[in-house]
Amino acid sequence: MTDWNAMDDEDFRQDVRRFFEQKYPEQLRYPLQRLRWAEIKGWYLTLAEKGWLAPNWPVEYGGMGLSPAKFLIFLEEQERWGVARTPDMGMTMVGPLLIKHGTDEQKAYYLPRILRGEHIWCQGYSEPNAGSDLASLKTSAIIDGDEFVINGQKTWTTLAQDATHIFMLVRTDPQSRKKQEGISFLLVDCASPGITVRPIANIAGHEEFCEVFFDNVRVPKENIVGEINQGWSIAKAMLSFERITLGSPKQSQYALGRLELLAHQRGILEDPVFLDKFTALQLDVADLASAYARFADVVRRGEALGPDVSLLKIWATETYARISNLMVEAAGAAGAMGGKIDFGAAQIDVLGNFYYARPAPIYGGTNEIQRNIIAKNVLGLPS
Amino acid sequence: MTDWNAMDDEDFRQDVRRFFEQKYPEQLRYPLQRLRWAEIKGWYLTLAEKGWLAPNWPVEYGGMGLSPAKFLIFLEEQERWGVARTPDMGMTMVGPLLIKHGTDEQKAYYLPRILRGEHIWCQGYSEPNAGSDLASLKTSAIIDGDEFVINGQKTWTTLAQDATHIFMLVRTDPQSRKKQEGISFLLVDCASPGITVRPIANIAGHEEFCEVFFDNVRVPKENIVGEINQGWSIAKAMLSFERITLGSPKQSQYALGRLELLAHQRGILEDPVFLDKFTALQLDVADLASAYARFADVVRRGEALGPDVSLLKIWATETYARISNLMVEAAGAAGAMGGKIDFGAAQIDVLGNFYYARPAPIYGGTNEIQRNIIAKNVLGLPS
Amino acid sequence: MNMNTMNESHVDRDDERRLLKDSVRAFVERTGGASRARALRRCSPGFDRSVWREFADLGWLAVTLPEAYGGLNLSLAEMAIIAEGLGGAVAPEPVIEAVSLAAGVLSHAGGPLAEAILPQVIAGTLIPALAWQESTGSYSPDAVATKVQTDSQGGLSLHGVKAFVPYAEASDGFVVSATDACGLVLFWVPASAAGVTLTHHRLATGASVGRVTFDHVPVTEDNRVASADTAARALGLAIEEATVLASAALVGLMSRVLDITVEYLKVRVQFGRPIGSFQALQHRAVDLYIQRELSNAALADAIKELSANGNSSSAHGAVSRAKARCSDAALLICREAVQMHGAIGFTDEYDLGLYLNRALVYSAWLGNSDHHRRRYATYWKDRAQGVAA
Amino acid sequence: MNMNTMNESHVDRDDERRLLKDSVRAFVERTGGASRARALRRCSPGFDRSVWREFADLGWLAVTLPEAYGGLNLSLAEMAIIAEGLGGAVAPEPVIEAVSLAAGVLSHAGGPLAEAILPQVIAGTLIPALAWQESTGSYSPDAVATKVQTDSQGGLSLHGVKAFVPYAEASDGFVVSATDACGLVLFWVPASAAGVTLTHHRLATGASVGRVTFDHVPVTEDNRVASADTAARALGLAIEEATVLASAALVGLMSRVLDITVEYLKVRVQFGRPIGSFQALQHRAVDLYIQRELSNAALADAIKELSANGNSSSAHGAVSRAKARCSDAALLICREAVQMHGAIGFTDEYDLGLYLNRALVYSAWLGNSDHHRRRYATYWKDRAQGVAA
Repeated sequence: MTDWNAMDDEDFRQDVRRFFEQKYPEQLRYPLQRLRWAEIKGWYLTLAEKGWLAPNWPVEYGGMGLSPAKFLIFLEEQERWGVARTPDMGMTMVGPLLIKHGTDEQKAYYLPRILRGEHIWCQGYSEPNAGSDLASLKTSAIIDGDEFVINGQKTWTTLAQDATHIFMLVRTDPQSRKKQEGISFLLVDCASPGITVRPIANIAGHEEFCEVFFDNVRVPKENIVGEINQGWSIAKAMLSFERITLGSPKQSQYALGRLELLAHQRGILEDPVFLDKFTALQLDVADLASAYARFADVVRRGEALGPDVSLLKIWATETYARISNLMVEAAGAAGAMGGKIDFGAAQIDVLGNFYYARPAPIYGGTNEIQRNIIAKNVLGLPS
Repeated sequence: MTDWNAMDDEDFRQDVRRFFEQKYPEQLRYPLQRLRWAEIKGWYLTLAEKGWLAPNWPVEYGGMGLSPAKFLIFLEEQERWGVARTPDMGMTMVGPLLIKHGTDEQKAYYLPRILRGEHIWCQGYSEPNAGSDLASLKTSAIIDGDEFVINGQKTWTTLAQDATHIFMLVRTDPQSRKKQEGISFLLVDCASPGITVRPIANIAGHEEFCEVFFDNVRVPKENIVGEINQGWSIAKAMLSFERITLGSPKQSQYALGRLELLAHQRGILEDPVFLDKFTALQLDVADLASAYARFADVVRRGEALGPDVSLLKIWATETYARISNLMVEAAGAAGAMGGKIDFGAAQIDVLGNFYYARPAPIYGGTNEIQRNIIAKNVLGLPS
Repeated sequence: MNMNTMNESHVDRDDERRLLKDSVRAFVERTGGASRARALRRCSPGFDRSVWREFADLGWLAVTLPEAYGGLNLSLAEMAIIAEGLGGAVAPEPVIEAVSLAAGVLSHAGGPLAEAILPQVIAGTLIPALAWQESTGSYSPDAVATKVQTDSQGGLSLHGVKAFVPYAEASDGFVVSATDACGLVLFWVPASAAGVTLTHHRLATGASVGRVTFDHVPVTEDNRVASADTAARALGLAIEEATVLASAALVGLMSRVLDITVEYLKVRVQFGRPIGSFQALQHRAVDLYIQRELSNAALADAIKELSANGNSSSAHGAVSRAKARCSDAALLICREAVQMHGAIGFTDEYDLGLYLNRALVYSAWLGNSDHHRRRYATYWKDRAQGVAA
Repeated sequence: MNMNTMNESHVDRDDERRLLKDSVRAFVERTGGASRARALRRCSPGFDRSVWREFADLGWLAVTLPEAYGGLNLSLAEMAIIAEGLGGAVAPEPVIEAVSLAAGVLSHAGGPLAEAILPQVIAGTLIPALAWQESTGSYSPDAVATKVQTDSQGGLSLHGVKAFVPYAEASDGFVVSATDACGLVLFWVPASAAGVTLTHHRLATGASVGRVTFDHVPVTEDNRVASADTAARALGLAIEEATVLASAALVGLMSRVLDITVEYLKVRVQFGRPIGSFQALQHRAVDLYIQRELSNAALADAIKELSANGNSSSAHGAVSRAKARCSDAALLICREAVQMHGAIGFTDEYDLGLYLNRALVYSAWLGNSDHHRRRYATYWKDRAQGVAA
């Protein structure tokens, strides 16, 4: 078995790059939307076969066991080549969760099934009245004999229609004094009776989110992760790494490249007014990439990220939105046309970028929440 | 005596315009800062002699008795010609206040002295800890026999060093339940023992503001205006007209003209990038002028202005600030030079505009307060 | 209110306009507002022909057309009220596109074709489209590659490709701009003419926009709407008017989006408080409100200027000012509305997406804010030079 | 820390830099920070010569100069630490202007004049100034109208007017750019030379900036610093370095202003609450913080690129990126700081004005953000063409 961490960084990068370039399907590069299971399944299984599905899991659980530094290289190459996200909640969330907090039985049962592509997980956090204020969630799980009985509703569950399992936060103690207490972490089979999944189309016409309804869904007691009523602190600890991936400059860099191509095709790249706006965005992206690299160094050194990492998510998503706005403007009369549009030799999906830039400042903790975090935990401003 | 209101609007406008053009000192046109008494006294007395000091006071009190429509024409011509504000608190605030709420004795004593240029008034509202939160003012006035005894401090008092009198809000009932209650309106002679005036220089180097200290200052009881502890509602009612004058487009129009001249002299008026920014500001100013005209129509019809007038102050002051920012940028290497700078044939005070644009969003109720007003009283958003 | 009776009444103009506004609002409420747009999108022809007939009955298709053709000869201000009201309900019927723009060109050009076609437009039985832009997307009426060719027998034919023709698939005929040896000409070509082919593209709203190919389409002098200066004037004025009406539609839709958003801020509770009590959101909402008010002001000026001074450079300036402000404001308000709603604002089943898409369409149509800022600068430079000269 | 001992120590580079940072901070705290700037402004020469000598003793005037001239031969990164620290205290001494820019040109050019002058600069006994810009304000080193003329006897003289020379009144001599028959040349002219006259203008900070007239100033070959490519390279590189250091000073001052403002938001109470608890102000403060962090990131890249790649187009790109970001961010943060303070922020006795003025000076100096965005675009286009070729 290869000890990846022993490899020279550059050699490792070349290996990863070669694999992506050779094996990743060309037509799936840089998708604007999340791909459905039917589209991405082949790639998922290719990764599984290679043993590369779970780069940052320890080797003993079937992962690559990459150090933070190597894992970042892996992610960078993935983004560089425009490799789509798989339904990766099993790898990014459930695996690390179980490795840290799971019982031996849970690990033995679930982890291999994730790596075989047998279990596809989705995340049941948000509820209709618990969005930014996630801790106010109401979906209840009441112990009845050897089982929890779940009632309630989750929403904005990404690709639940493709998932076989859902890991979710539920309220197990409705009497708790603080809303953050009394929340537990449950693993649930989506085939359980009483679960209904309703896809929600977004404004781009894709069914990326779902509502998931729970009507007396019975789940074995041993499906709890960690202690009862301790789910909130577990969930919170898992969010830290997400904040740096949401702040990656790659999306903006890719969009900037499309914008450049569009402007070139329309003959306005040399137009001084356009060029000035474009240059300002180039600088925004370059500075983002540079700030990102500084945080990535922290991860690479194996240190914990501070609350200041929230600035990446704010700047990355708002920069992407500005780029997509300029793309609409630069398209001129074609700026309202849906789908891929012919600009001379190039086909560009102007509105696709515009639409996908919309939710970016919302998901993963809205930018308002991120600003609150910096105001309180970095600047020390009072509540 | 001329019945101005009977005149045709255009004839009236021509009369006013002619007077300003003939009599107003050329070197005092469009001053960036407020003029000191020594500079503006001559013009003040010219206006007094003409009987035009108090355009909107009723004729019986020595004013011109202009209707709202005619008064707006008067103001428009004043702004068009760049006529400076005189120390006009006597005319704009004290006069209307006394005419509405004053005793016969107060009217008989004060009004003629204002019109003769004998009494120059300043406004004592703000305190070090009562800025945006004006109603939390603490300067106390305690009745002792036939007098009030004032102790405390006012600040940001414009041109107090030139004033003979100050009209001020004081706390006469420290026990009142709500902070807005227990406030009274007093007229005070600045020559009273115990008053100290300390001018404060601003970042442009001018002493426009003062601190005014009150140390056992004794004021006759009859110097109160209105009922005791009713000062807040009187003061509030007086602010409504201020909000439209603070929203006038004239300052921005003038600054835009200077910016155009600067750009012309520097040869960048045809530069597409500059021109694009300049055009955006032209549109901002044109739309401001148009919105202003809609509110002016309300005044002209003699109707009360709603809370939506706050939008003018926000947009006017922030547009002026943006123009002054672009002026600094357009000046290039000369953008950090103080005072008037030679740009070919023209002399332009780049930083003067930049400095004077700074406090504009602050005074007359900060733009944050104005936004709160619109949020609550126009959009009906909850507290 | 049926507008056909409007001329005869003796109420004053303000009251008339208030009644018209109420009438549009009543229609919108009765017919279900945005839900109608939702039901009709991505279908062909993308709007409701029975509603179109209702518009005809209400007189809305006749507002600005001259009495000579059976029109009401009312002003642009009345038409703007209709555009704003329909914009607020994202009504999909191409009133501005077919009536104000395409029929507007015929009306300004006058002549036998106007006499023949406009009464049918007013009756709602014929829907015209204007085919003027080429695939470069230029907004200059002079940038015409489409040609009228004369064959050896003196027969005429029209040859070229027109792009960005809204609702081309629903149109009964096209007013086509082209050039012949003498300059700009306008021809009327029935959609069914030989050599006319359409390809469609979907706009953000789901409505179709056509690319119309005229492949040596035979025409006669009877098809000629106008030539040279008359053609340029008619085309230019109708485009200005349609631009103002698109601005009015944008004002209508941004107002509705602002209302929806403010309402959501009041009722949506997070952290135990309505989110509209959070000051950061309040101030953002206020900034949107200010943009709406500025849009209103700019629109009113454009209506006034264009009504008073026709195809003048000061009118062009005012029109560009309005279109630039309204386009930017509508897009800003829609984008911010999505942000302030959170995830629900991004769902297809919530109405915001319909408004956002309409804002995209009308802000791009007839020139986006970038285009109109540049045009304003040209107008301003011309004026400055005129003053200097 | 006395930097003269720095080369000899064995602590690693990061520790060295931390020590240097502490040393600058200690100096600033000991000498009263912004109050010193307040006391010295609008006086001549606008800074403290005894502090200048102290800088010399600390080795701060020797940091980037080569050991051959008695310098420490440390990197731009060390100098940036000093610039950032002094910027945070609005220290008025012209370290960047005289040492990094003017002496920097001499150092990069080398030769007998460098040998003669630089040791005096390092000792703090001679203050040079660079006179390179003309009154047009162009930032192109080639845009030179000043000429070296040869009279009939072969005698040389310098003729022209140089503008925007910071601290000219305090300078002992000028490095002057001019052209002769062969192109760009650099001459050293003592301030006392016949034919040299100064006029002053006050900058926003109160410091003076000079316009230096060279009226047929006789020079000899001994005055020649460099010619042609050597001159262009020395001038170009020193300007890039000074631009990065001005960016570092801007980072220092914006950080201090952000600190002052955040502190004020915590202690200023209105409506019974610290104003820093109002969410609208919190979010504005966060946006300023983000700009500061981006400035930090851009600055670090520029230091790295310029140190690694010298006078290359990728270094130019990184330098322009840093100067554009830092200039905009510093001005934004200062302007917003004034707004968030309310009236007190506009008073002369509060320190903010000192920082705002310094931000104005350093953001305009060596090209404002508009200039550097345009230069970045040029760099990027060149690179894109290079890639295509």
